[in-house]
Amino acid sequence: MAPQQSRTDIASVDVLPQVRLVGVTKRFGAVVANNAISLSLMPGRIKALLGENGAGKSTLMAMLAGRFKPDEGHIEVAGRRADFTSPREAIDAGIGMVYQHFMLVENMTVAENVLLGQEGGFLLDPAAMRATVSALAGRFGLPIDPAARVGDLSMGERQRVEILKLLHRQSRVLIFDEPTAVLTPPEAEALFSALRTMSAQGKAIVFISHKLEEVLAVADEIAILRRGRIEGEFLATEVDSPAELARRMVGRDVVLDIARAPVPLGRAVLDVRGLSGGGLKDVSLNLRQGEILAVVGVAGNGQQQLVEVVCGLSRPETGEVELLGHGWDAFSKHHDWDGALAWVPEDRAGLATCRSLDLTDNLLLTTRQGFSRGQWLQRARAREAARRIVRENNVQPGRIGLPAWQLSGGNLQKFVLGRELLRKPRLLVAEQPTQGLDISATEAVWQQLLAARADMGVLLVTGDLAEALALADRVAVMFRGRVMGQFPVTDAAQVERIGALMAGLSEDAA
Amino acid sequence: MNVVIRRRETSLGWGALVVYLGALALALGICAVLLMLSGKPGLGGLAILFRGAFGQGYSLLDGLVKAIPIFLCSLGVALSFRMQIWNIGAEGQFALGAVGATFVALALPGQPWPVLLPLMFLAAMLAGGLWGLIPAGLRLWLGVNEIISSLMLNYVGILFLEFLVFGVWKDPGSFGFPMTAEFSPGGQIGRMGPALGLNLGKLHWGLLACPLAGVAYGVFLSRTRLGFELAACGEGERVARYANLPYGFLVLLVMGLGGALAGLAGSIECSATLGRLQPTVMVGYGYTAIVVAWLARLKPWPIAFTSFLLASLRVGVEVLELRLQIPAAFGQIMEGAILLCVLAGQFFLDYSVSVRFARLRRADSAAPGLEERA
Amino acid sequence: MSPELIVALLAAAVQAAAPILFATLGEILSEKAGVLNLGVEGVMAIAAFAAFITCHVTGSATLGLLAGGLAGALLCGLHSLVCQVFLGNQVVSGLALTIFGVGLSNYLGTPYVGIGTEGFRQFAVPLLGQIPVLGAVFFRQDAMVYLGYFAPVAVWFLLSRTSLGLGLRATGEMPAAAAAAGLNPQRLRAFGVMAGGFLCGLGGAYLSLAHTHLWTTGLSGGRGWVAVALVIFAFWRPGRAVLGALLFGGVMAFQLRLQAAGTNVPSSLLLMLPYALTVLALVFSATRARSSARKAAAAPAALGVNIEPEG
Amino acid sequence: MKHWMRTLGALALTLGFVLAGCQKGPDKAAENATTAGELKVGFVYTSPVGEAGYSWAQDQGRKAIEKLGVKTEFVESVKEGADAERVIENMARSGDQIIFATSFGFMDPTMKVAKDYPNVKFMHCSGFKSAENVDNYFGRIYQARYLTGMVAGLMTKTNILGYVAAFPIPEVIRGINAFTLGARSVNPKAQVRVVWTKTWFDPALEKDAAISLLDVNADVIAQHQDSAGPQEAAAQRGKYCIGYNSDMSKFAPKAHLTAAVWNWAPLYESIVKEVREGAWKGGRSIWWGMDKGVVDIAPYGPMVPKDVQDKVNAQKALFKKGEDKVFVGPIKDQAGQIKFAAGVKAEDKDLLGMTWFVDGVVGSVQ
Repeated sequence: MAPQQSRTDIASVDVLPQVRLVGVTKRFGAVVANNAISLSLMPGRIKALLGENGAGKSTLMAMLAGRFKPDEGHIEVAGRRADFTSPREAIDAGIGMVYQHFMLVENMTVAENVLLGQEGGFLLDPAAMRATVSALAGRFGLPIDPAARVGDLSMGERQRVEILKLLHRQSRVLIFDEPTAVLTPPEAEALFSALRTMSAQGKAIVFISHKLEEVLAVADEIAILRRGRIEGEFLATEVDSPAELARRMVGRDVVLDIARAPVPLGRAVLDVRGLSGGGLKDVSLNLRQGEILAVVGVAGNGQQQLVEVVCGLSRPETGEVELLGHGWDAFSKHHDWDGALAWVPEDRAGLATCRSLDLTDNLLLTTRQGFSRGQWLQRARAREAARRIVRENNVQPGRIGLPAWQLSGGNLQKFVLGRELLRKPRLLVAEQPTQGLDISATEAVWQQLLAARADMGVLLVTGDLAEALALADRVAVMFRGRVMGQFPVTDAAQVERIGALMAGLSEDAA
Repeated sequence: MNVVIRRRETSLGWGALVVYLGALALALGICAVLLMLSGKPGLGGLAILFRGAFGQGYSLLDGLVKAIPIFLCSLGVALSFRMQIWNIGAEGQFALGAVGATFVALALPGQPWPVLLPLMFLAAMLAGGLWGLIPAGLRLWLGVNEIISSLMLNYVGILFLEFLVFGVWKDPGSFGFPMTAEFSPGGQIGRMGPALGLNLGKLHWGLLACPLAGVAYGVFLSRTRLGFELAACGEGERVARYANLPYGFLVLLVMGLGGALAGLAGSIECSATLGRLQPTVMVGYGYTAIVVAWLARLKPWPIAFTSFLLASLRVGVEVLELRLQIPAAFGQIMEGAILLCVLAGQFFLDYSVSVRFARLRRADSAAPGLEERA
Repeated sequence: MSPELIVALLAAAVQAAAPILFATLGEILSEKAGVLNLGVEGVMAIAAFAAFITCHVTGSATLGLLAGGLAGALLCGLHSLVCQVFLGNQVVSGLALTIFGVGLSNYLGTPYVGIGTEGFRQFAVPLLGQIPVLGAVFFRQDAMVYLGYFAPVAVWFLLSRTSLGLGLRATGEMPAAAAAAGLNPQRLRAFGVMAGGFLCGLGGAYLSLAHTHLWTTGLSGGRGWVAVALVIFAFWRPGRAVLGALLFGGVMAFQLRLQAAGTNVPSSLLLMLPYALTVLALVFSATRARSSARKAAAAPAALGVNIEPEG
Repeated sequence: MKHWMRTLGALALTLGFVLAGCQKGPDKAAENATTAGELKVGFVYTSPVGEAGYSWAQDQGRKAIEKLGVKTEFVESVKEGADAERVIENMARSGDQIIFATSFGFMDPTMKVAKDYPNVKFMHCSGFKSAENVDNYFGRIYQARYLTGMVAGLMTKTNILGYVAAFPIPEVIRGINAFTLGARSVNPKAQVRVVWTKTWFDPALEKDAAISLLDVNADVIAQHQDSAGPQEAAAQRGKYCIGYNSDMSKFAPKAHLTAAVWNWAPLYESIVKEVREGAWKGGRSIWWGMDKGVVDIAPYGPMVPKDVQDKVNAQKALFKKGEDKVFVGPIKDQAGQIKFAAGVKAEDKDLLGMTWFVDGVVGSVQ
């Protein structure tokens, strides 16, 4: 996965840039999301845009895609100034985006999605549309059934649809926003080779990511974005290790190794035996107080179903689930599971909290039992507890009267975790706890989780291998509803194989 | 020029009052224009309207009397709106409540009021509540859209009332006209005036149900667990499942309680103002209640105030009809226009709008969290 | 029942179905674009009046029809304004529209109550009208019913065979995707709502121009609400909308004929039939939508969700 | 805390209004009423006046008394419930000395208001209650119905007559019975089919109801509602129809045989005269018939042959003379039960409470 070396130096390029950003600034109120950014996107080159969440990548791309207008500065396309007033104009100028959350209509076919807005006439001919898309897919080596409903496709296939959309529009600049987040390693590999193919055909490609290895694997050039500014731009060949890249990205050395003092193991808190149905196949797991079990895998391989069963949302079809020594039925009927099990879901803004409720009410959301006498709610006590959580976990801004939506992702997550731990559960289920958080928030959340495991077992569901390896005592890899392997993180040989297991390659094949 | 729209972080405070008054003024302005278009004095018409609605003690009392059923129904629908359950069926629940109360009143003639009235209310709330539970159950277990089912059940409920009044319950002494026998005195809610020695017009003791229901509503929502859970459910079924909220139970609860409140309104209306059951008891309070609930943003005090306001405007429109020979539909137009204008105006409560001209920038307040949405 | 009676019943069902069909198709357009419009009842009322007064003044039924459609589109433009620009709740705005529309038509129309107008008359289509049974049921109707035969096809064609329709559907499912594809979802929604309003308006115009041939208040009589219900029953498909409208029209015609035939069932119970049936139809389609694996029976994903403004 | 202050403020304001109002007392306006020299009369209608129909017919009566130099006002589309009470009270307060409440549903509200305004004279139409200052009044429209029934019975070829009925109340049932008796007096084979619409005014539904009757081979359609929907239907099918309330021939010139029509002017003029002369009394039931000119039938359509006209006119002449033999036995009900034995004349209270169909009517009575 070494970066390709056959490229010319940035400075020596005298080709006209496909797109040039000239001193672009964008403010949201007092927040400067992009500060005087200048960038050149060259045909035939892959530029990685590296930055933490909140660094301003999405804003920058939204301006390129014509969704926002810059407050200062401007964008040039092929040397001519372009002031986009709508996405349409950006598309017409040859700029195409593949968004992190696919902009695909699930209820329409592949062909319809690809040709949306580009039908080339008022009347549609479904057969001709399918043929067009088939031909296009064939030309770029991206096989897909044009008549399939997008909602029935896998994430990798959906991404292919997104790429086909851009190719059909003959976009000259292709922007990929965190494209690998939803892909398995083999799918990601396929994507990278597609990127190289397109780049070889003269497309300018922008690759946004915070995953260092990937950036090093595909990019020709790397630009680092921090706090709305370009903090450095260099050739991929100039960097020799992910660690160095990480240092350049955050401006200080990352604590890649977090201190993890061993904790004595206690009683079993979760015992899953032969759980099948609802997308799961013969899943067996166990978890004891004092340890963190990381369930890793690409999103959509049964983690969601597993969490729903453990958290009592869906009844296990076959197999046994024992929580704190009780059977699933007994445990979920007892309403005191609230005290024993806590769940930090992936969707912290839409599920774990109610956006319009204030922090006190959001505290009550899952801890009503503790703050009520009979049917009467004890708001004063809840306010006190909310204040304590805010203080102890450094939740900013520290006002408990604010509605949840005014908190940034990291602060919200700290609050949610504090809330769930308040109940002193014996089993904590944490899904993607640091997704989209910046380094400092990630660190804080990691510390919270590590400290928590002294009193409980933690089931950590994550797609981030680094996180799993940093926190977990043991790792379970899931693929298509099956647990492909389960082993302690100290087992170096097994850890090596995690990528393969995530891709569904079993031992003999590997 | 560049229009920037942003979600507000802090409530507008007193500015909200300005927004509401502005919206109201706009709606009334539209009405005045309409009056002028039909060759009547526009502002003069509005003056007559307001004198008719608020100008005299009796008109205020009339408004108050009319506000009673609207207020009760409105509390009922507001309860379910809080959960994003769209109960449009207050009208039918009102009808069933009237039917339930009448059943008791006809079955137990001659009982003293301390026995009869509570039983009538109970039966009314039960009947209205059960009627409300039908769309709730259909939604929960079969996924039937409650807007439509509750609305269709309005027609069914009203026709059921008619079926009874034109059929088995028809008073033999009414010469075959569609009305039940008059309730015995114990089944009729009396007027307040005589007992208090004041001249209170048509104001009746049913008024007492309003503060009772209103306070119960407020306390329930702000002080109890179920009330809190209900508000949290407004964020959607997924959140409810996550937070282990009894979503299904709450849907049944709000629809049942909403139906019970509408039913109560129905029983009060037929016991206090008609003294018997007649098809004419149905005058559309159930629909007005929806308007009121939304104008008042589902809060109890504003619901009380808005119920009174709309009821009074209706009273005022009657005077307007009489003085200027305006069609009765004017009241509907006014209600619709007020609702549309306030709905549009509420935008300014939740969003700030700033117009920026080229080169001229105004630093707005910060909007953290925006990065995530962008 | 005698065969003639059945033919007459079916012909009456077709006629009763026509206004509901137009309104249902209109609501389908609006909902496919992602906007729930509960104002159909009010839109039909206004359109019925606009159509009547235009026909009354100009003497032209065609102009009346157009006026009805335009009035419908205009009133729905108000809905569009409240929901799209001012981000008002679609359910409430729709209700307000109903109240406002019914009120306005009653207010403007009161002086004209009872006045007749020529409008559209029934005529037999040459040849087709002579076909036994079918001819009597389908081809001895008025021009608007014939128009009604084309309307579902036109709506289907618009939605699935034109780029505009594709954009509309995308907007109703995922406005962001439509925007990313360079379409203007706000404009598409406004189009969907107003074109839908035009169709609802035709439904309203039918009532005054072809059904009663005279103006009166309260012409829409709950048909708008039935149309909203039938959209769900129809799974948002024009073809099934025809089925639903015919079913409802059929029951409406049937209960009257049951009375005419001399039944002893109280009329209140018979009048309940259409509404009770609508609820049953909803239950039926809800269970169908649940059991069928196909997602096609589901509502447009972004239905009822307003498009929030960006930075 | 702010919102608390706001709501409290609003509450205080409201209370202030109410209290201020209570002190004035509601009877002040009523006193003005008696001081006014000119006679002022109010009319309460249940539907829009429009171009035809019940309220239109009532309004013709109002216009007639206006010519006597009386000041009149009216409110249309008044809902028959608690709202009516307020409208009537408003009229009483504003100084109307006579108030005509023209629909049955206004009966209880009228009685309630009458109690509070003893100086105002109330006239309630089509009900059965009266008081010191309340008369009830109506017209014997069934006489006109009987005549239209004769026309229908003579004109029908299928012997099936359709009747689009409004609400199953005695007034409507009486009309259907009179119509049936009239038809069978000249055509014993005639039967009358009834469809209830439960509406006073819904042209679409009423037209559909008429069509359903035409579908079962009825060839003359009679109706009780205000709308011309049934007339439309009959004209469209080339069948005959009979109007109600007023001459409806303009809606269906080729189909309209005749109509049972109201003519309130004589009655209202007489009431105004009584009041002016101080001869008005409460507690009466004024029920005028064809002899006083309150009811009549509309001019025959051109398709009604001379011999039919003659037959009907002969009967009409009897009514004009005050000979009312519509409900004189033997009259059987639908089940064949004798309701009035031969020679027995139904009393007015039997007519007021009529809830059964006579023999010859097909359909449910509710």
